[in-house]
Amino acid sequence: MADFLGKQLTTPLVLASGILGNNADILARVHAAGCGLVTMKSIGPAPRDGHNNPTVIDLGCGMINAVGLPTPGYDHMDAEWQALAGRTFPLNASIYGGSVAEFVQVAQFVSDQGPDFMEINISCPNSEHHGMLFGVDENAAFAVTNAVKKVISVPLIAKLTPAAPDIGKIAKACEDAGADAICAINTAGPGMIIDIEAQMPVLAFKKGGLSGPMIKPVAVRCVYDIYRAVSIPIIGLGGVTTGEDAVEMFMAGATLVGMGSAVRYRGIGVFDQVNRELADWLNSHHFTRDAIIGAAHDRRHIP
Amino acid sequence: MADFLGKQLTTPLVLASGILGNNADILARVHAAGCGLVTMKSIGPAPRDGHNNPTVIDLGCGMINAVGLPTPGYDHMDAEWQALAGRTFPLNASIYGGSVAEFVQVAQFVSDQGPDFMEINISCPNSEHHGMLFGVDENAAFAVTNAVKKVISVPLIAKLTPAAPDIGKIAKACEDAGADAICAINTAGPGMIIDIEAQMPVLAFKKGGLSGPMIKPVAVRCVYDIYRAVSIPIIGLGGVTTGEDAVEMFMAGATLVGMGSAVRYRGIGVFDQVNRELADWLNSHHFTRDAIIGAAHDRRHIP
Amino acid sequence: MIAQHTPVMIKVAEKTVHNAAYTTLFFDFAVDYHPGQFIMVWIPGVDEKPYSLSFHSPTRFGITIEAKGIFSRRAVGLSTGDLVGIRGPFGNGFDIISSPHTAVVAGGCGMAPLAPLVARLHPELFFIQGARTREFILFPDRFDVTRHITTDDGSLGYKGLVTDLLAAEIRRRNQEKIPGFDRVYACGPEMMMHAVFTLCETHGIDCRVSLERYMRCGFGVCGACVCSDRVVCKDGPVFASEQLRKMPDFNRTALLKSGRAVPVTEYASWRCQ
Amino acid sequence: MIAQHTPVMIKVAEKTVHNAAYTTLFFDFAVDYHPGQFIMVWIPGVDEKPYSLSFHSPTRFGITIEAKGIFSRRAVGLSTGDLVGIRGPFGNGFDIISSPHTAVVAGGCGMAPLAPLVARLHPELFFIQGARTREFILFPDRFDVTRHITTDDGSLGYKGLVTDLLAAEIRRRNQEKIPGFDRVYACGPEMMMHAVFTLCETHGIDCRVSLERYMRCGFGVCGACVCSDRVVCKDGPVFASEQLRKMPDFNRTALLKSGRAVPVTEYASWRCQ
Ligand SMILES: Cc1cc2nc3c(=O)[nH]c(=O)nc-3n(C[C@H](O)[C@H](O)[C@H](O)COP(=O)(O)OP(=O)(O)OC[C@H]3O[C@@H](n4cnc5c(N)ncnc54)[C@H](O)[C@@H]3O)c2cc1C
Ligand SMILES: Cc1cc2nc3c(=O)[nH]c(=O)nc-3n(C[C@H](O)[C@H](O)[C@H](O)COP(=O)(O)OP(=O)(O)OC[C@H]3O[C@@H](n4cnc5c(N)ncnc54)[C@H](O)[C@@H]3O)c2cc1C
Ligand SMILES: Cc1cc2nc3c(=O)[nH]c(=O)nc-3n(C[C@H](O)[C@H](O)[C@H](O)COP(=O)(O)O)c2cc1C
Ligand SMILES: Cc1cc2nc3c(=O)[nH]c(=O)nc-3n(C[C@H](O)[C@H](O)[C@H](O)COP(=O)(O)O)c2cc1C
Ligand code: FES
Ligand code: FES
Repeated sequence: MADFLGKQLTTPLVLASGILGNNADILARVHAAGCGLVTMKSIGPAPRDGHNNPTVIDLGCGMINAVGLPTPGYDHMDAEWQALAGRTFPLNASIYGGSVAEFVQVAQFVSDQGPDFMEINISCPNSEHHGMLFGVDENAAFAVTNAVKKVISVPLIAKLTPAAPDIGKIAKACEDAGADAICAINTAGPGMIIDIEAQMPVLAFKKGGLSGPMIKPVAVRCVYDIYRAVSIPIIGLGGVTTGEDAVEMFMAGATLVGMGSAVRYRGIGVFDQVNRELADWLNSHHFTRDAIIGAAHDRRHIP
Repeated sequence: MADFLGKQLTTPLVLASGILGNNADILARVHAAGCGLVTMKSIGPAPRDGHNNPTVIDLGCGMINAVGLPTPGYDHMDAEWQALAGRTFPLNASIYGGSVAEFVQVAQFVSDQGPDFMEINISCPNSEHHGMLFGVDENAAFAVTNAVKKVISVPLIAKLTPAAPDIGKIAKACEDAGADAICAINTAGPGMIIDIEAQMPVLAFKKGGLSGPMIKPVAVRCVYDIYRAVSIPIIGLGGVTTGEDAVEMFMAGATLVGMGSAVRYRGIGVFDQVNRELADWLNSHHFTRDAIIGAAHDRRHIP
Repeated sequence: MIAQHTPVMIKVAEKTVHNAAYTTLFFDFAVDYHPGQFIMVWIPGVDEKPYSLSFHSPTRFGITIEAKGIFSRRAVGLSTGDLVGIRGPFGNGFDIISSPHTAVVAGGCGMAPLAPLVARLHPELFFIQGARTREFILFPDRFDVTRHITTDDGSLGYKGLVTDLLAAEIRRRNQEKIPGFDRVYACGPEMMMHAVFTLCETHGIDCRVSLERYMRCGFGVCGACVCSDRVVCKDGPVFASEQLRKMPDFNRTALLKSGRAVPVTEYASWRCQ
Repeated sequence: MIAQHTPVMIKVAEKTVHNAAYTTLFFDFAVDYHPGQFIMVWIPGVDEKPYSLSFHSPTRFGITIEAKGIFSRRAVGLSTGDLVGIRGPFGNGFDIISSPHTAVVAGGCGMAPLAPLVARLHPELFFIQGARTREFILFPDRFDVTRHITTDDGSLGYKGLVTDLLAAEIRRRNQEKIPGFDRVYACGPEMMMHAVFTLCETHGIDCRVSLERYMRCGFGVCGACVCSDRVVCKDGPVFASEQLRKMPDFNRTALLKSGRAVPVTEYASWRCQ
């Protein structure tokens, strides 16, 4: 069990937003597979198809994607909200908007659907118009977090982008604005891959966000910086695929560890596998999870 | 042969700064191994040891480094300048400083040593005090480029960091300030790797810049953005290890292609190998190098 | 080979136009494939969509496309020598049993993924193929097995539904005490596959159907293709009766490109009828 | 194994203090190694430096450290059970020839990398070992081959330089028409190795010496360790006569941590004399 903002989670693992979370049944399945907290695909203010394919490409040591924030729109999901009302697992509802007003509009409605947590995606690097603005600017981050916090009745998680010049400052701004936790990181980059035979970018949107193993060093650095800047809990996310990766995230300062791309590399079973690997590592080292959170910031163990 | 700012280079390949370039003999060897333009390790205003080890770690799909800009100091390299005076290859002298004044001081002196080109490293993400400032801010980038341009008598190359919120804008500022070419990218991130047994960051400096294959998508995206923003030539650098990678960089908009970490993965022979692979690809496709520069921006070839 | 990462660009080697609607594109490329699996096909500058392999040999494969929308029209308009990018193969195909007592039910271009399967089943299989009209009978003379054909307009074979013939055959085998079907394989409009599934359920016959949903990644990450708690691109596209029983969204709900859940009829209004 | 990437943390299994200056640390860890290769040793929170393997078996290896500066003092101060991180092995080692006519010349802790080599050479090798005083003779009874010992103070063996004995033996073999040396291997202070090299040149003997430079990456990228146009960590640390002839920086120039080129005497003032 893991305590997170007062809720008891079966495991300290979190399903990243935009991975599988498109309906209640699959979220239930991921939870049953050992994921303590499941996050919905980010919900936006109006129906949106997102970009044409190719949208998600595996690069081997990670993935690049430009899905383009497709969404039915918060008010076109009645059946979904109904199904989720009867859920037996903790739910994190991710939302986004193109303006503070849109964020507030979506947040208010979604909060009323009774998720256990709400995550504001103020960091999507894939879409030209949505989100980016907020995550790289302290004032914008403060403004949207503050406005959303005022209209919701569930704990608020701010999801940050590694594109921020100083992610610690952004995290602090969110904390000051009332965020109850930080989730880091969203995709890195953006990057581009060009097919030399087609002589054009592979992604229809040309640029895409990077995820998976190749961004783990960036994610660990971000969590490390955020841990020094805030006192609220952190969901460490980015490139984690093994129990040892999770240990690294905890040592950087994460309270919970998220996974997304890992599902590509080890399947949905990755949650149970990582739980087992994590438990084995902790047992063999006679550590508790709490004991290693932020350990990399501590100097006592130096010879 | 490749023409670059009026000079004839034996090949379109460039040795990245900070890779091997610590003395005249090794620069000559790299040139003889098929590298058209070799770049010296960045030279700073005063003697500096850089960080303690570990400073450079191979992650498999790339490297992380925090060397910390070690330098003898521009005015403690007499023997080196002497040896380079008798060189038989084109030389790119990379410099850095902690202020515009320091950049100018170093630039003036180094320009008098007669390198073929001068590269200003306004982008090092490894060191707390040097460079960073300039590469992420348009005004700072303009100021340092403009000031250096005024005091040197050789073509000026501005080396940019992918950390810039909009690298196209930075490149444009450098072009407006008088830069004759752009080199992109410097290391990405920064990142951090934590050893979970030691419970601390592996790098003595904790954070380090990422290079090698895992940053290629970021480098390609940056070169693509810069190509749209400026009309001066671009040295495309970042994660290139094969002839096909080089083709991708050319299609993104590069005039020359640089390599650094590739030396780790394929040895110094990588330059000859990439030249051969590049030639083979161009021949089998009946293309000239000039014909594919920026091809990914062109829509004519769409079915 | 297996192209799980960036698309592999290959040339159209040959093109066969079957009729106004169906065209097969051939590629001289070796893919490691099992009947029922699909590949993502990228036409640079257009889009990328999933297609089942309808032909497969060690050195060549083919996909059969029904022209209907933006992408499929562009696809059937491709000429030999044109480059397309492929990723895959992805998903789980049909499990092949050696029993002589199997039935294959194909509707419209649902014949495409079933063709390579038929070639590997016991020749005594009972083969039902349905289409709108006689022109739309795909691969009419591809293998020499007796076909039981149905058309909506009766222009060829029986006028009616494939399930009518399947039901009749099941009944006959019961009455004449001939061993019943050990397995029924079906691909076609989801409504048809569901009818086959339901029929099999009432007679305790294990069946396999190949579902279709809008896809993006093709490898089980983005969630675009979920059907109940299954990921069609990775857990499927072929599902077994045991699984289908636990999938209320089967023949009921599918997600549009936006992720919006709609009735399958609305979503699938556009394929293989 | 080979730890080319992030450091592998392993425990000090055993520790042997040879004398005031030299200590050997043993690790129960299998490394894929060739005599002359080195590993990067990381003491978390302190630094990371290159050390040659002085012992090697399929399940265990050892490094012998001369305490002198910040890092080496910390290293000899480690206790069994302490964790250190290792990367490697890196570099090219000594090529081993089967001839009985070889000489090995060790100076101070230059004995360390030579020890695993001696164990693999023909037992008739001519073995010269030099040190400041008798206490500093490393591994005095490690293998049973006749040693020709020299000390600076004459406290053991011949009082003088290792090259005196090597020169004498070369002369003797010439005079007594005994086959001369096919190969001379040397490790120790660079000045000593250069003297051995020069002596061998005058007699046309092919030799191998192991150079040392300040190192960072250990795998030929950062350039910290360049000596003329050679990268010591990757092209070396062991170099052959043919190569040494083309390296003017041999026994002349080395780079400090800052990259500043200084006379080897200034740089190497600190190791193995
Ligand atoms: C596993 C798998 C295998 C397949 N195998 C084949 C095959 O072998 N042969 C074959 O012809 N096709 C196959 N398909 C279907 C194919 O991928 C395309 O969907 C089909 O060709 C139509 O694409 P299109 O772009 O031409 O039509 P579109 O232009 O995409 O659409 C045609 C019509 O469908 C509707 N539509 C399109 N996209 C969506 C959407 N996302 N949500 C809701 N409605 C939509 C539109 O309203 C439009 O009117 C397969 C699909 C899957 C998932
Ligand atoms: C391939 C290779 C193999 C080696 N094998 C062994 C071995 O088997 N055993 C062994 O004992 N050592 C070995 N060394 C040397 C070892 O790596 C250390 O350099 C040595 O232990 C001294 O390190 P230290 O930190 O204790 O000394 P430091 O504190 O680094 O320095 C001690 C003295 O050396 C000088 N110094 C230190 N660093 C520098 C520098 N970068 N530039 C100039 N002067 C400097 C300082 O002035 C100081 O007074 C090897 C080196 C190489 C390159
Ligand atoms: C296909 C895909 C879609 C994503 N969609 C979203 C999204 O809608 N909202 C969001 O906040 N993050 C989204 N992300 C980012 C992930 O939630 C996560 O932050 C990122 O992938 C890093 O984690 P990972 O390396 O474990 O995948 C998406 C990532 C991928 C790969
Ligand atoms: C060990 C190391 C040292 C570097 N030092 C410098 C430097 O001094 N100046 C500089 O401009 N870039 C420096 N770089 C960045 C490289 O020049 C290059 O921009 C980066 O590594 C990306 O190219 P690559 O992926 O081909 O290595 C260094 C990179 C590495 C790996
Ligand atoms: S298409 Fe992405 S999960 Fe199926
Ligand atoms: S130590 Fe980096 S090149 Fe030798």
